[in-house]
Amino acid sequence: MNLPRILELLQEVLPVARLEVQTMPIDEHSITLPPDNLHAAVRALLERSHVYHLSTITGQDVDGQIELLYHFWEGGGLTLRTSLPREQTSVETITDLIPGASFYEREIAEMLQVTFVGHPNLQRLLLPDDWTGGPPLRYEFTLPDDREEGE
Amino acid sequence: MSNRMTIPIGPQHPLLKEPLSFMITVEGERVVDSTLRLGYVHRGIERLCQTKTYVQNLHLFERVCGICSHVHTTTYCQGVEALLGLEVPPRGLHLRTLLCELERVHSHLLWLGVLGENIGFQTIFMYAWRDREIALDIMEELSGGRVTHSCNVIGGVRIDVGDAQFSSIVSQLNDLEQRVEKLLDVIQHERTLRVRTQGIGYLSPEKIRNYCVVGPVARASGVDVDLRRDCKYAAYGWLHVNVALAHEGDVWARTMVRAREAIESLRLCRQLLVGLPEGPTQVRAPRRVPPGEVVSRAEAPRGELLYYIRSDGSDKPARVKIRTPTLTSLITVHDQLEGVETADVSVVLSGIDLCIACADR
Amino acid sequence: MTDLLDALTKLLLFPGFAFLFACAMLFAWIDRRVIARLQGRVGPPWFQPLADWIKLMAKEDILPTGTNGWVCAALPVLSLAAVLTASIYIPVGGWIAQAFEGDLIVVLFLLSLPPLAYFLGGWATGGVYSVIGGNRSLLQYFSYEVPFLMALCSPAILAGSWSIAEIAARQSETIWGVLVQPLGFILALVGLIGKLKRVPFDIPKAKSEIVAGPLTEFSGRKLALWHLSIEVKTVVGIFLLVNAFLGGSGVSGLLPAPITFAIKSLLVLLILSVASVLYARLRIDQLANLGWRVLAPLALLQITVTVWIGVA
Amino acid sequence: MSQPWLRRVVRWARRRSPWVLHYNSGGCNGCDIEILDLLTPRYDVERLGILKEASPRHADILLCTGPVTRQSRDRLRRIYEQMPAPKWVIAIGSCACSGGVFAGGYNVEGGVDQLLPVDVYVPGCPCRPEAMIDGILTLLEQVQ
Repeated sequence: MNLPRILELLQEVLPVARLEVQTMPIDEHSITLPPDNLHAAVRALLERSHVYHLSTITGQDVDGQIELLYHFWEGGGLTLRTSLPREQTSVETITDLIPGASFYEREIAEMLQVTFVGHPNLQRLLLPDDWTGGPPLRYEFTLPDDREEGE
Repeated sequence: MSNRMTIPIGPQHPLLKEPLSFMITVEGERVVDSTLRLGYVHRGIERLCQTKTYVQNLHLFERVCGICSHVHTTTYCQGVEALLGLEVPPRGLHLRTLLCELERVHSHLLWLGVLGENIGFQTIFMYAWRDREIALDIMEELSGGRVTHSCNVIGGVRIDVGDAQFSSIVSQLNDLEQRVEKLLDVIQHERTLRVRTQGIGYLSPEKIRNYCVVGPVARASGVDVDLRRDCKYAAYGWLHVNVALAHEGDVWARTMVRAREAIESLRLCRQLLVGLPEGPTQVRAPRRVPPGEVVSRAEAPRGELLYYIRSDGSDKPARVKIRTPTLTSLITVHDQLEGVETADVSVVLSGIDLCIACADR
Repeated sequence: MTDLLDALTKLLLFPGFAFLFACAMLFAWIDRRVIARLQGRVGPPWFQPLADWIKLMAKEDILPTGTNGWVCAALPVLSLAAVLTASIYIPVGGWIAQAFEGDLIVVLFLLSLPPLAYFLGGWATGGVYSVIGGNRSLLQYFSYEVPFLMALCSPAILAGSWSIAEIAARQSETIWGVLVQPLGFILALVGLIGKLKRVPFDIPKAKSEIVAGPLTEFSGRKLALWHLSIEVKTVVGIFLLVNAFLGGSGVSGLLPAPITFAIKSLLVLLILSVASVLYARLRIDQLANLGWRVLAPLALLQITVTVWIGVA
Repeated sequence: MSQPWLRRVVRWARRRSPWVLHYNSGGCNGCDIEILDLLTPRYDVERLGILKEASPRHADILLCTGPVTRQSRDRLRRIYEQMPAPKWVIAIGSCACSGGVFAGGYNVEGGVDQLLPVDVYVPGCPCRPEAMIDGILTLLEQVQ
């Protein structure tokens, strides 16, 4: 996976001046993108580079924002990182480019209440149908007996 | 009777060891459509692990899935060790990889037995599981546990192999290799098994790419992806892994790929044991992990396993994302079942080596 | 008065129900034991089928709401009755309860009743699995029944009579049916495996696809009767094959008649058990292909050859 | 069932042919593969008369593994009600006994005994096949 080629490729597609690239342990590079041209970036990756394998999408609630990490794999790890505001969190789906992402998006939709615009069937994947406790992975969700464990 | 009927392969069904709700709409004997509902085994591990310390999480991540428990803790420990910047001694890495490969053998033999039982071939189930007992004996001798071994600690492995154990394990490995080879021979020349699995659940390489399928299911369609060779984690740097590939892409090819992988894993086990370096097996690890993120990957028996760990400096992880390989093959089941006979639904479902506990977390 | 008593003892005791019940339990045990030993297991103790039967008889009997209780109760009894009446015409170790010209046809008809009761049982309980199991048992019915009937006609033609006792006697004098028509014996065996729904053809009660097929909703006494009817059918089927192809209980010099008959029937049972260990379950369309493309033509060929020999 | 000898015969039969049904209500399938292990040549429970049945209608003993997750709670209840009397429940593994390592998860209800009357608890995570056989046998001793 030659990183410079991919960076230059993304540079053309994205209006952002300079792409910040972080290296993370075990051979991983992460690039931060604004959410609305995520779809264009993934399309560019698929069409003009050898990267095709989306390992998974990680959603997390970190310092006031919902952050989505798209982990790709091509000889080494490549992560596209976007962060969304907490209120109306919505981002364009990539199931039209990578059908394999449908389950990951459904899971994040129910765990962090992120609406994926254009997802074919955005139903519940893991949580039971009669679940009323709100998105479990959000910051304000507390476990039934969330006493400080681990002493 | 070409009326449309929906058959529930419900949560409680002899075909499934674990609960998974599957509704198949059938016209006559042909499957027309299928819907899948997960969540029966969802225990909320990713939320639960945020309330436990790193050391307690070892105990928790070992029980994400009972069959591939060692690979889960391997990936988790690798990630935390990368965050801590710890260097695991080579002997520890070798023993960790030895258990990974033994678990692959036990998982593939288990799968072979379950496939045999699901197509009504009780004898293969009995033979495969009888031979698998030897693999469980070796793991029990190494770690004290048959299924969950809790060998991994952050910083290495808590077990060690003495000389007496060494010779008994090597002899058991040889015995196991002969049996697995005989089993592979029986499968290859068994007509009814071939007739029941050939041409069913075909996945083209393009579909494998689109659905990002991993593991033996991908390798059976000719997509050459194996993290043991590409990622060189644990002790795979010292080993040369030749990857079992097939091109037919149906359940028969998957059977062949898994059987050959089991034999390859046994060869790797022997190579690891013979080349076991001297020295300590683990390194002390501090309680608190410096803030940072890590994405650690490993090759579970069913494919690529991914752990994303983010720590905020305390002794509890801020976020752990687990992506297990079964999720990718579950997405493809809908396409595999198009136009299949109802009798073959059990072959397709067991062809992708379902591990619902992995998929649901 | 005495012949009434004699008829009663024949009916109830010796070649009748008590003997058949004991034989069914014994054969079921031997079958499960042989399968277990071939799979490297120890297998159940000798009294296992008896214990299973008594336990089932003592269990609560539930039926889904909306099913007709009478029909569900009558079906297992019908299937058991059909098999037991079929056993009257089959000579066992030299003893024969009833024999008349043409009883082979009666036995074949009676033996083909249980699959219909099995199918109706599936439809009566109405569960999804039961209905599909019922459909499959009918689909399967046609693919093994025709070769089975034709295979059993050929020894009758050879022996020139339609009474089983006659056939057995004629064969024990001349040469056994199996030596003259080995193909007929194999076809009859395959037909019997299909009729008893044993492993290569246990599609209607495929455990991994449709739970237990038509028997999914039955429990307690009805289930006990169903299992008993299948086990007794195994015994009756094996006795029929022994008489039609292996010369029945003809005097073969060194051993008394009952011992030779017992050995022959145990041999056939062994073949059935080994067959069910070696093969995986076929799909319904594969079975239909096998039935019509392979078994039926062979049976026809078999009959034409015997008729040609008979005429010549 | 009034005569004492008949009751004794029935009790003997119930102890000799316990048919087993297995349902995993959310566990990590460690105990499930050990339950399947019971049928294989090394442990071979068929010599004790134990058969693994597919339909709740045919089973006497319900082996449940795993902590009861919210979604499989009513399914477990329905399976228990489908089983004809006399029926027993054995909780296999610490998850079934008390929720085990997953107790406290937001989707986990805890042990099986909150839902069904459990006759025998078999601890262990996963519990060994010998422990399961011992659990079934201790249950059979109390069977009337």
